[in-house]
Amino acid sequence: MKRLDLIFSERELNDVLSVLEKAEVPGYTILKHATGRGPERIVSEDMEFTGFGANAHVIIFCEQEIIENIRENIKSVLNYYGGVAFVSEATPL
Amino acid sequence: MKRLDLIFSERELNDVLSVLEKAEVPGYTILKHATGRGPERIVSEDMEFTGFGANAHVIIFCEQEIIENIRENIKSVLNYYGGVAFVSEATPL
Amino acid sequence: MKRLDLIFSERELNDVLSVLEKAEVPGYTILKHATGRGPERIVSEDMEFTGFGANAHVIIFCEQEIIENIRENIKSVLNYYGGVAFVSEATPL
Amino acid sequence: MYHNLVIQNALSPPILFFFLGALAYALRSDFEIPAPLPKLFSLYLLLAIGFKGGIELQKSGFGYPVLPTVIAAILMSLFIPLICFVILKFKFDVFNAAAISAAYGSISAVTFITAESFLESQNIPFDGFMVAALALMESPAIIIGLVLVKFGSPKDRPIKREIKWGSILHESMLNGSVYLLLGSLLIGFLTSAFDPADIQKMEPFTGELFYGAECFFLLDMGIVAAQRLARLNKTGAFLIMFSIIMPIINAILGSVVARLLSLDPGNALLFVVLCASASYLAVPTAMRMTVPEARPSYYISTTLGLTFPFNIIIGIPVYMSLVNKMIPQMS
Amino acid sequence: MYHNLVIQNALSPPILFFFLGALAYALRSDFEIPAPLPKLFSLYLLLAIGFKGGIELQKSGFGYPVLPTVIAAILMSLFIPLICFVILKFKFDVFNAAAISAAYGSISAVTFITAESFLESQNIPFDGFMVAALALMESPAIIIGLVLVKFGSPKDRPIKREIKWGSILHESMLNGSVYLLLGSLLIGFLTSAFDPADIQKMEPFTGELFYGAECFFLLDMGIVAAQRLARLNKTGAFLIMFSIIMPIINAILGSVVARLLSLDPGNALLFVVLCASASYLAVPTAMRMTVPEARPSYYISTTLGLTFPFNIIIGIPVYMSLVNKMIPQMS
Amino acid sequence: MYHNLVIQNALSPPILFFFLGALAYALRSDFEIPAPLPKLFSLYLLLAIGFKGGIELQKSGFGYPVLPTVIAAILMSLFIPLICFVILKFKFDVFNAAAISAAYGSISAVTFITAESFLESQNIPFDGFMVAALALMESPAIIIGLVLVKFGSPKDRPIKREIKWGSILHESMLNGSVYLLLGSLLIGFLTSAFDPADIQKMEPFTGELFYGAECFFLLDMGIVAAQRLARLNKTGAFLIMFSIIMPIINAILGSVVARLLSLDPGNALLFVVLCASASYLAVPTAMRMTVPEARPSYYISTTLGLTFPFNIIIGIPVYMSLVNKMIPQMS
Ligand SMILES: Nc1ncnc2c1ncn2[C@@H]1O[C@H](COP(=O)(O)O)[C@@H](O)[C@H]1O
Ligand SMILES: Nc1ncnc2c1ncn2[C@@H]1O[C@H](COP(=O)(O)O)[C@@H](O)[C@H]1O
Ligand SMILES: Nc1ncnc2c1ncn2[C@@H]1O[C@H](COP(=O)(O)O)[C@@H](O)[C@H]1O
Ligand code: NA
Ligand code: NA
Ligand code: NA
Repeated sequence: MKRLDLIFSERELNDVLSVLEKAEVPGYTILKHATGRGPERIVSEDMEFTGFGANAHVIIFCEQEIIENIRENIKSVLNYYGGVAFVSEATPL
Repeated sequence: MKRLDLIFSERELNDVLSVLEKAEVPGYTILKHATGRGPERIVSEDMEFTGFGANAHVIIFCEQEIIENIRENIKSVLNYYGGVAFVSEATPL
Repeated sequence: MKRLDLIFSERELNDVLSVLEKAEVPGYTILKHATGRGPERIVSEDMEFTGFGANAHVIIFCEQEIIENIRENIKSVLNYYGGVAFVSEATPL
Repeated sequence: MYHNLVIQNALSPPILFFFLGALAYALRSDFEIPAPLPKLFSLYLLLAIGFKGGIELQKSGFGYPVLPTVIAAILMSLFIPLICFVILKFKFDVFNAAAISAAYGSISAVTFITAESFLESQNIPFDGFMVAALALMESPAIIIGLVLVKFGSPKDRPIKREIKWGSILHESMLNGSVYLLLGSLLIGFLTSAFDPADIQKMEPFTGELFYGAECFFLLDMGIVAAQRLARLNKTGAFLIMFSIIMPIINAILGSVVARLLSLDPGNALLFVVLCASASYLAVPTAMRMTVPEARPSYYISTTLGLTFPFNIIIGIPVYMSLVNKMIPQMS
Repeated sequence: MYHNLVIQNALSPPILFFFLGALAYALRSDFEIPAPLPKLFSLYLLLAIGFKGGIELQKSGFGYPVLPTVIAAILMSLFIPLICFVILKFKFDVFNAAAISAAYGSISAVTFITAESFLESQNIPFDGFMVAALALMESPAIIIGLVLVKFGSPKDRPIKREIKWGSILHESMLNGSVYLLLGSLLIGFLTSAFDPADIQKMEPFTGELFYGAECFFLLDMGIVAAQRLARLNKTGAFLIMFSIIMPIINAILGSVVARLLSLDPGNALLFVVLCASASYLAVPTAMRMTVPEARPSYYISTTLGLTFPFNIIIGIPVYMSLVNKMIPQMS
Repeated sequence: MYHNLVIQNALSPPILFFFLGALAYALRSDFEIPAPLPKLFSLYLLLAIGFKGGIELQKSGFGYPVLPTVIAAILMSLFIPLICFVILKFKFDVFNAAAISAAYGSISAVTFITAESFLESQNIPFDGFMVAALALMESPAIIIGLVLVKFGSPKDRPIKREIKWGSILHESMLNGSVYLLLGSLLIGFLTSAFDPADIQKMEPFTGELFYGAECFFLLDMGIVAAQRLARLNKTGAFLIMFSIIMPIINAILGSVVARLLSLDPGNALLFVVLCASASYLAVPTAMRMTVPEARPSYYISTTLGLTFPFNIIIGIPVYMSLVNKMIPQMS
């Protein structure tokens, strides 16, 4: 199985989740309040109280097949607003 | 070495930690306040104030051997209450 | 590409980030408020209000080359204050 | 009269803030109160009502009407789940029926607080000892829920899910919110008995701030309730009707008992509200632990998404009219 | 006179706490206020000024000077971005110029609050209805910013970035902080109209606590502003000068309008402060969504790192002197 | 007399809430106060005592007994670690001995606050300037701790762990909690001097709310202390005895000095409490940075798990009796 890590602004969370739901992922986990830096932007903690939103880290364990299904839609969201997506191997315990 | 990712309800945290301690894992890291969806349940943020508990994401870096030792006990907790466990490869820096 | 996971006390966050910046990593993500146990110390939630600091979990997706560049500096910080660092494989989506 | 009270209630700040929260969800505003801030207000409200209740309890003592009322409340929290169970068994398995029943036998502290604010707005007196009833209705409901599971499904369950009475008692008495409420009640009681001079030093925190904090918390509850309400359609029409009609039935039962106890109108309303309200704090947590077969979405979404808003918006004023009819006032 | 007011302002608790926060960053102290605690105070302040403003608005009604002032404020929030845009276009592309312009057309609630505290310290009366102006200046500024993008860059944008008016209106009216402010204003209004007895129960929360909470929040704002200021050097000298000079220009414009409206000195100062202040809440959020081409560091770092501290430390007392000169007092 | 005071103290709300928290842990209740809510109360308490202390300090000026008392306090925070070090060196290496010694030379703000509440309950007057002593005892203790490391282990340490005096001064003066306390003290002082009218606007926040917030925070401290106490058995009998006996020795020393300074009973108690209490905020943080060889569980678990509860529950009333014996009252 695969592990997909998505990191992007909390404000796009609903968009990303609906992509995931449409592709019928078996599940996902969300860690909010992540901060960080990408090639262009710094996301700091004070973005939370300004309503700007920090980052969300979303983890999905799923089959390769599902990864293929969501690839385009996820990429289009991340390209527009920023964020990263990486795939790695994972085996159920 | 291996990396073990466990995601389950915060309320089972003590149970899981005592399994880990018994197997003498070298260490672990806990990220609380994770939300998410599994095959059956949605875990949302409001579960925190109701006392219901959000999810915990526990990461363990350890040898394959230890993974074998904890497999059965972890699985029995996760099967009863829900949650996921995945193993992947990791190399010390 | 590689995925680098660093886990260490929040109090060393600035030191670690400046190592990363110097090595010109393409980006990084920080998850604060992690707790856990290492070979010697327990880090619990109450360390936050005492100012002692919980752990930070820093994730970096980057090329092997950059990993080489930061290896020594990161190790020297982690050896002094404690903490762990693991590398694994990751492919951009 | 009905009408009038409902509108007066709907235009009070707590309910208006509740609407504001619910509307934020309905209009898809990005307004939110991030965790753990709701928890702060939830802890604060439990601590404050417990503390104030303890002071009042010490003043009133344990004679009539305190003890009879508290005992009656406990009995109601045992009896109501039985009725619920009978009704729910038509549609649900033992596990779900028992878990939902336990929730309706128990209480909602915020509904209680809102009822108190309503009474204050209406200048109707009530007694602080009612908080003791509130605090003592959670545990029995949890226990009866588990008894129903035990005797309803002796053979279905795998052995390892055998109910351990120790852990049930533990879960029912030491659940975080029950513990804080009972503990603060005791502290209020002891302070009032041995250190009354310090009570007024607590007053700005537990007393003066209370109403505003209640409004703030209801703002969050509005968002949460609306989210839950939106998911309710998946639970089916039966459960939706149940979560409106059952509180009304329980309210009627409660008003009969209140009359038998000859409670004053204010206390009677609070008693009725305790019967009519359903738990989304202690009971769900306990059920999750001990009856994992039951679906949380059933017992949380109904109590939080429908019964709670129904009670605070429409229920309280309607129950007041009911109480006014049942209990003829002297004046 | 100038001098004197600046020093008096600088020695008031809110500004001193702001300095304390800024100094913590400058001295690299590890002092911090962890998330989401700043959010708690931010939500609280919006709720409280909205609620109090609503009560005052209900008392004052909508006659003169309320309606003309509010309309003038809305017009200013449409007009100021146009001037800003013309100036900014010398150095920036359409996207960045429009986003920064929108921020300066909008307002900063904390600057407004600090101005109110200043007026209270100086015993200068002002009216609660000014909060309505505050609440109504965010949305138009957002919309005009997007209009500028639309007409400034008809061909540059890929089709999928076409502006959807629906989502713009949504973003501008239902942005979390705008929503809470407007909602609380409405609740204050309704409460004052229909349930005035409950107002004083809110007072300890929304009234008495306010000043202390403001100080606590400014402590955090000091840290944040200093962080942003430290990053400002990357944005270039033009933007740095802009973020000091533009507020002054806007203040002068505002004081002319305030004079035309014949506002009292207190209200005139608040009006001027609304014009001079720039948004770091609603506007950045909206711009991030709808004009992702613009660099957040431009419009956040200027408003938060320079315009905000300039306004609360030096601007407010200087604007007061300006108002005193423009608007001859009777006394 | 002893007895009586201990019981009176144990039945006051702050201590009762502390017990409630500790009991939650002991009974394995799932009651908890999630981070960062304890931090909110911790920040609030430091800000409020600092601010109030600054006001009092401005009123009292720097004459007798202010300056002598503050200087004596600073000397005690340098002297106490030396005694501790001598004792601890029997069992521990230089690093651990120095770190623990520094903690006992420093102070616990919450113990101080609890002592103030105790004095208020007993109607014993005390002076606000004692807060200045509190604020000035953390940094010297940190420095002396590091001096002990430096001269105790000149050769053991690898070169890169050479102590950098710059970073030590930085850590000791700019540690988050020291910084907030000193900063708020200064702000209180300045406000009282230049803007006294605004003090009463802070009063509901820094004054009225204080007692309740203290209780809430002690509730959390109860949980934390119990957790730490549970881990204490691993540190051995020597350290357990040390963490009870050392505060008593320090209290006796403190009472002698208080007598020499001819302090009033109230101030004398506060002075004694400063000597007897041990730091779990600034010192551990500084030690972690500069003496990573020392085990945090030693210096945190003792101060938080044993010395702190001992002081607030038994210490304060016992020290009061001691003070009453040492300092003959007039009346
Ligand atoms: N190379 C990277 N490694 C880890 N996290 C990253 C990386 N690049 C970006 N991120 C995360 O993704 C967020 C959005 O990135 P971006 O919008 O591309 O600047 C950043 O704030 C980081 O939290
Ligand atoms: N496929 C998955 N990928 C990532 N996280 C998952 C997945 N399935 C379940 N989870 C997480 O595990 C939690 C418990 O899952 P469950 O009890 O199986 O519904 C969920 O709330 C998610 O946070
Ligand atoms: N084997 C491990 N697996 C996961 N996390 C670990 C491991 N060892 C240490 N950690 C994390 O790293 C932090 C610091 O470790 P240390 O300073 O080595 O005790 C711990 O508090 C844990 O959060
Ligand atoms: Na009930
Ligand atoms: Na403006
Ligand atoms: Na001491």
